[in-house]
Amino acid sequence: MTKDNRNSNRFNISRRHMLAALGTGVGVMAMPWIARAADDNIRIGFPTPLTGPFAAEAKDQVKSAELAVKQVNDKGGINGRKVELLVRDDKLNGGEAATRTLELIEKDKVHAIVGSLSSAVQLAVNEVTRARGVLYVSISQSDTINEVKDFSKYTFHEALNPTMTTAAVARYAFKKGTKVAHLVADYAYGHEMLRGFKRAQAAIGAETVGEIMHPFGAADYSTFMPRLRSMRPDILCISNFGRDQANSIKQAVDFGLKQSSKIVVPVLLHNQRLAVTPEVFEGVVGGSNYYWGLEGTLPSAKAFNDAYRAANGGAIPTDYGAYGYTGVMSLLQAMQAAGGTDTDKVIAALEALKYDVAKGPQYYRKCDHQSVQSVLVLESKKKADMKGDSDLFSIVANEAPSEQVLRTCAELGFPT
Amino acid sequence: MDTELILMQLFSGVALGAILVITALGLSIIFGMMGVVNFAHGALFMVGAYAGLWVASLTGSFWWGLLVAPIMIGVFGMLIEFVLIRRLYGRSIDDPLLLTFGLSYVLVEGVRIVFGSDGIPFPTPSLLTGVVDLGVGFFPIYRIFVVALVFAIVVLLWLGLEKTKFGLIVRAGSRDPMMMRVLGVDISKVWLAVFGLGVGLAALGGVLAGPMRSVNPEMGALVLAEAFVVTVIGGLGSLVGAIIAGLLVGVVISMTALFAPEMATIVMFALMAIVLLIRPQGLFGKLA
Amino acid sequence: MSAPLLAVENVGMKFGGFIALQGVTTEFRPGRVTSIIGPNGAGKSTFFNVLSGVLSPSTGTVRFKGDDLKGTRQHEFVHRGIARSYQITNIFPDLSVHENVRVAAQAGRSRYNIWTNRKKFDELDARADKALESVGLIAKRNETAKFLAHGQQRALEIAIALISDPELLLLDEPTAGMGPEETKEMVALLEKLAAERTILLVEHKMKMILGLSDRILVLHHGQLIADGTPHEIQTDPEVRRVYLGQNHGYA
Amino acid sequence: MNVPSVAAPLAADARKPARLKAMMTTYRVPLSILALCILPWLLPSKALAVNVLIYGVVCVGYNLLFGYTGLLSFGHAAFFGAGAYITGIAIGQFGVSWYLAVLMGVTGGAVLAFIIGGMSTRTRGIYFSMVTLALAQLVYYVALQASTWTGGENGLRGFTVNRINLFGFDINFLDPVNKYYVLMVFAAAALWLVSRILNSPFGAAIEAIRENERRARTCGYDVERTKLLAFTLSGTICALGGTMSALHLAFVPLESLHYLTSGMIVMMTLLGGASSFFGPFIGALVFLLMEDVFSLWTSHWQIIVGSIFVLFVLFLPKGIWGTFLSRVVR
Repeated sequence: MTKDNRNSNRFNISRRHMLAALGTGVGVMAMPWIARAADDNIRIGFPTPLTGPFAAEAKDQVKSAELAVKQVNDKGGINGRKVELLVRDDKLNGGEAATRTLELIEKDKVHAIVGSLSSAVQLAVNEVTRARGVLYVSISQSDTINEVKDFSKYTFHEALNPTMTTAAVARYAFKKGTKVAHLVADYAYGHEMLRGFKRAQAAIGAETVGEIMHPFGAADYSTFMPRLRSMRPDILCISNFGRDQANSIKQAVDFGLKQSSKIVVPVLLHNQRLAVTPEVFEGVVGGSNYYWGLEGTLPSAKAFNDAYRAANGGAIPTDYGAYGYTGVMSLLQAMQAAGGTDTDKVIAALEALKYDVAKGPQYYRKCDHQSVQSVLVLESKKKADMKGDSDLFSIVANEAPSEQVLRTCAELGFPT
Repeated sequence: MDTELILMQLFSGVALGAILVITALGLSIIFGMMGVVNFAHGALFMVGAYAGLWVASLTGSFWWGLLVAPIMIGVFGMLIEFVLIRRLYGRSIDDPLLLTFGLSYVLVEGVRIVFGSDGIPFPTPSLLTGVVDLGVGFFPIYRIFVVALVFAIVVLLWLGLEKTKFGLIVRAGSRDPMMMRVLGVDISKVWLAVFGLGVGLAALGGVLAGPMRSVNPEMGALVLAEAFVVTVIGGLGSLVGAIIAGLLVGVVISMTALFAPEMATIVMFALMAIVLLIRPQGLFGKLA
Repeated sequence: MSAPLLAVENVGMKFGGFIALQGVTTEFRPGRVTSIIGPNGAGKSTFFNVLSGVLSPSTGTVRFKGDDLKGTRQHEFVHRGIARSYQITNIFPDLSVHENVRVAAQAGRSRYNIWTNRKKFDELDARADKALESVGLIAKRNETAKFLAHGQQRALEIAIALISDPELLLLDEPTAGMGPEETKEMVALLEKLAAERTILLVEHKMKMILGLSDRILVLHHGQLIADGTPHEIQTDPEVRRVYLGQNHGYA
Repeated sequence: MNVPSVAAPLAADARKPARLKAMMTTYRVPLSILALCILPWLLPSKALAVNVLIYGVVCVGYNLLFGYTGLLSFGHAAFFGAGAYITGIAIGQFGVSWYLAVLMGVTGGAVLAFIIGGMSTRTRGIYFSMVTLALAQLVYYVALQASTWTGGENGLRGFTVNRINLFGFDINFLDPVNKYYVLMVFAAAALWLVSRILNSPFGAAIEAIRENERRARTCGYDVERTKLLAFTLSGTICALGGTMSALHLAFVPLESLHYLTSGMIVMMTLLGGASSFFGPFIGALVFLLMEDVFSLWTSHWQIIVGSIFVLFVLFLPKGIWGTFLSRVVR
C-alpha cells in the first residue's frame, strides 16, 4: 500500500472535468456551519462520557439532568428564560473534555457547565473554565479538586470526596483494634482513598496489617491475593474504582478471602454491583452519595424517585445518575436566587445556598466550594433478601452532613 | 516470606501465564504461518469471552460455552479471512495489520451496541468455584483447571502441527507458499484454516479469562499489548517461543507483584526492552 | 606488475553443515573481463555475495587494493569501488528510471543532507543521464521503472551499478531471461564497459562467455577447479568431465 | 494496487494535468498554508480547527516515517505526549516562558524518538510495529507512575497561558482566533520543514529505502542510520504537535501517550493518503470532523469510523487525497 505511486494511472482528464472536481471539493469544504442563534435561553453545558466504560452512568446522569431542567422550565424557567441542556460526549478523556468545553464556551456561549465523571476530566474542564471565568459545578469524586492548587472561584464541587466517604465507612465498619489490610489502586484517586481510611483508622484506633498497591487498570489481581490472605486481616479494604473494583472483589472471593475477612470499599457502585453476581458482592460494605432506598425516610428522595420513574418508564435513579440531578438543580436554584446568569451574583448565591433536592440538606463550604452533604453507608444484599432487581443494597448508616468529616480549609492550603 | 506464600504466588503466575500463552499462541500461529499480524486479536479475545458467556447463559452450562464459543468465533475468524484479509495478499505487509486495527474498533463498538458498555457477570462454573488446600497453600480450583486445559491444548496443538499431514502442509506453507501452490496445495484453504485456528485460540483465551476478570468491551486492549510483548519476547512466529515466553512473563509479573506491586505492569514492557537489546529476534525466533 | 585489484585467499563459506565455498584462492588484475562458470549450486552466487559484502566469509580473507575487507559493512563496499548487479532484477519499482539511477549516484555524496533541495545537485542529474545513455535507456528517462520491459529493467540494473563509477563491477547473470535480440544488445554494452573497468561476470551462455571473457574461472562444489583463458578452459579435461559433460563441441 | 495502464494515446491536453501536478508539488507548502488560513471559518468551531491543525502537523510529521520511509510505527504517541508533558511541566512547574517551553518540548521529544528509534530500527517489518507499540506503552506507564511530575492519570494541569508576546505583539491567547493563528505559525513552519526534508537528498534516500531496502544498501546507503534519522525527525515533528496541544488545551491527558493515540495517528494518515505530502493533514481533518459530527448523532460513532477505515484499507489504500491526486490530477 505504501508502495503505490502518485502517477500510476494515465487517465485522460480534460480541463472541464478537472475544474468541476475542484469546484465540488471546495464546495464540500465550505459547508456553511450555521452559528447557533444567540437567543435569551440559559444554556448549560453537560460533558459526560457517553462512550467508554461508564456509558451507563453517563446516560443516567443525562436523564437526571434533563429531569431537573424540565422541572425548572415547567415552573416558568428562571425569570421567564427557558433553560437548555447541551450534552457533549467527553469520552472519559481529559483532552476531549477540554476541547468540548472550549466549544461550549466559545461557540455555544454557555452560561455554566455541569458534569464530568472522572477526576481527570473534571480537572481538565476546571482548567478551561477557571481561565475564562465560567461557572462549573463538577460531579466527580475527587479530593484534588478541593486543593488550593486546582481551586477556582467559579467551580463548585457537588460530589462527595474520598475523605468524606472513607470517614463514614470507617466509622461504621472499624472498631478499636480491628486488623485492616489495604489493596489500593496505584493512582491519585487510590491514594486519596487510602489516606482517608488511614485518617479514620487513626481516630478509631484500628490497626493496619498490610498495604498492597496494585497497578491502575490491571485486569488480574490473583497475584496479590496470596499475600493478602497471609495477613489474616479482619477487614480487607479495597480502594479502587469501576471495573477494577468489580474485578478485585471477584478475585478476592475466588481466593476465599471473604471466608476469613469482611470486604469494605470506599464507594459501592450501583452499576459495578450489576456487573457482578449478587453472591460475589454479598456482605460488601461501602459508601455512596445516593441510593433510591432513601425514599422510605426522605420526602425529597421520594419526590425525586417518583419524578424520575415517571420520566423514565419506572426506572430508578442510580448513585451516579443522582449527581446529574443534584448538580444541575443546585445551580438552577442559585440562578433563581441571583435572578439571572450574572457570574458573580450566582457565585454569591451558590455560596449562600441551602438546598435539599434529593438526599437531604446540603450547602457549599465557603473556602473550597465543597458540597457538605450526608454520606450513606450501604451493604450489598444477599440474593435471597432482594425484593426486586434494583433492591441491591440495605442502608446501614446515614452520616449527617458535617464539616468535621472534611479536611480543614487550612489543611487544603487555603489561608484561614 | 514463607515458602507457602512463594508457592502460591508462583502458581498464580503460572495461571496468569497460561492465559498469556493461549492468546500469544493464536497471534504467533497467524503470523508464523501467514505473515499477518492480527491487530484485532485483543478484540476477538473479548468477543470470545462474550460468546462464551452468551452460549453458557443459553445452555445454562459453562462447558458448552467453553466448547462452542471458540469454534463459533473461529468460524467467524475464517469469515474475516475470507471476506477481508484475502483481498490483501500480495499487497504491502502493513495492510492486514491496518485492516485488523480498523476491525478492532468495529468489533468493540459492535459488542457495546449488542451487550451494552457495562461489564456482564461471568459466573465461575459451580464445579470449579472455591479454593483447595494442597497443604502448601490455597489454590483456586478454577485456575488449576485453566492451567491444565491450556497445557492439554498446547500438547494437542503440538501433535497436530508436528504429527499430522495437515500440520505438515501448514508448516511448509509458512516457509514457501509459492512452492505449495506449485505442488497443487490450495494454499488459500490452508490460510483460511490457520486464521480460524488463531482466532479460535484467542476466543478460547477470552472464555477462560471470563470468570477470572469481568467481561467488558475494553478488556481486549490490554490483552493485545500483552500478547505482543509475549510474542516479541518468545520470537515472532515461533510457537515454542510463545509458550515459554508466556509462562515467563506470567511468573515475572507475579513475582514483581510480591515485591513491588505497582511495577507489575511496567516490568512486562521492561523485560521486552531487555530481550530486544540482547536478542532482537526474540528467544526462539530466527533473525527477521 | 600492478598490485592485484582483488585478492582472495582461502575463502570458505559454511551455512550450518552445508559447505558452499571451500579454500578459494585467486587474484583479479585491473582492466580485464573474468567470467565465473559452473553448474547450478557450484557456489557462484555465494562467491559473488562474499565479494560484494552481502556475506562475510567463514574462513579466509578478501583484499581489495591491498586492504582486508573484513568488518567492512555492506553499504561501504560501493564507496570502496565494488558495485554489483543482481541475478533477480532488484530496482526501485515505483521511482522513475532517472530517479532510480540518480538516487544511487547521490549515495556517494550527500546521504544525510536534509536541507538543500536535491534538484540543486544538477551534476548528479547529468551523471544519471550519462549512465542511462550508456545503457540505452535515456528515452525512457521519465517512465516508472516497474513499467519497463524485462530487458530494459536488466539494463537499468546495470546502470544503477555503474553510476558509482566502480573499479570492480560484479554482474550476476545480466542476460538472465533475455531473448537473443536483447542478449546481443547486452553483450555489445558489456564489451563497451569492459574497455573502461574490471568486470566479473557470472553467466550460463557459453558462446557469450567465450567471446567476451579474457579469463574464466570454473567453480564446482564450492571449489575452484580451473582458471585460465577461454581456450585453456575448453580443452581442460577436468572441466569437460565435470561441467561440459561428454559432448566435445562447444556447449 | 497498481492500476493497469490505459494504453490510450497521449492526447495533447494530457500534458496539462501533468503540469498542474508539477505545479501542485512545487507550491505544496504555500498552497497548504493558504488552506490553513481559511480552515477555521469552514469548521463548526475554532477549538476543532486548532485540533485539526495539531493532528495535521502530527500526521504529516509521522508520514515522513510511514508514507515516505515505509516504516509503520505504532508508538508515535510517546513523542506527541512527551512534547506536551515537557512543555506543560516547563511552564507550570519551572515558570519557563512559553516559547522556551515549546523548544524544550520539541528537543525532549526528539531525544526520546532517538532512543526508541535506536532500539526499534534494529528490527524489521511487522516486528518493528510491535516493538514501537510496546516501547511507547512503557513510556505511558512510566508517566502514570511519575505522578508528582505528570499528575498521573489525573493529567497535567496548572500551566494555562493567558497572554503571549509574539514578535512584540501582546496577544490574548485565550481568544480562539488569536490562538488558532499563533499555532498556525508553528504548523506552517512544520509543513515547510517536512517539505524541505522530503525535497532534500535525504528525502530521496528514505524513498529509496521504502522502495527497496536491499538495493538501497547496495547503492551505498547506511540503511539503519538513515531510518534512525527519519524516525527521529518524524518524532520531533510529533513532539511539536504535542507542545501545540499543551498550549491549546492547557491540559495534557495521560491518554495522549497510549497506543490508541498512535493508532489514531496511523488511521488519520492512511485515511488522508500516506503516499502524498498533504494527505495526512486532510486525513486528520476528515477524521476529527467525522468524530465531531457522528458523536452528536450516536454514541456508537466508532463503529462508523472503524468501518470507513477498513473500506479505505481495502479499496482506497491511497486515501482520500492520494486517490484524488491520482484520479483527478493524474
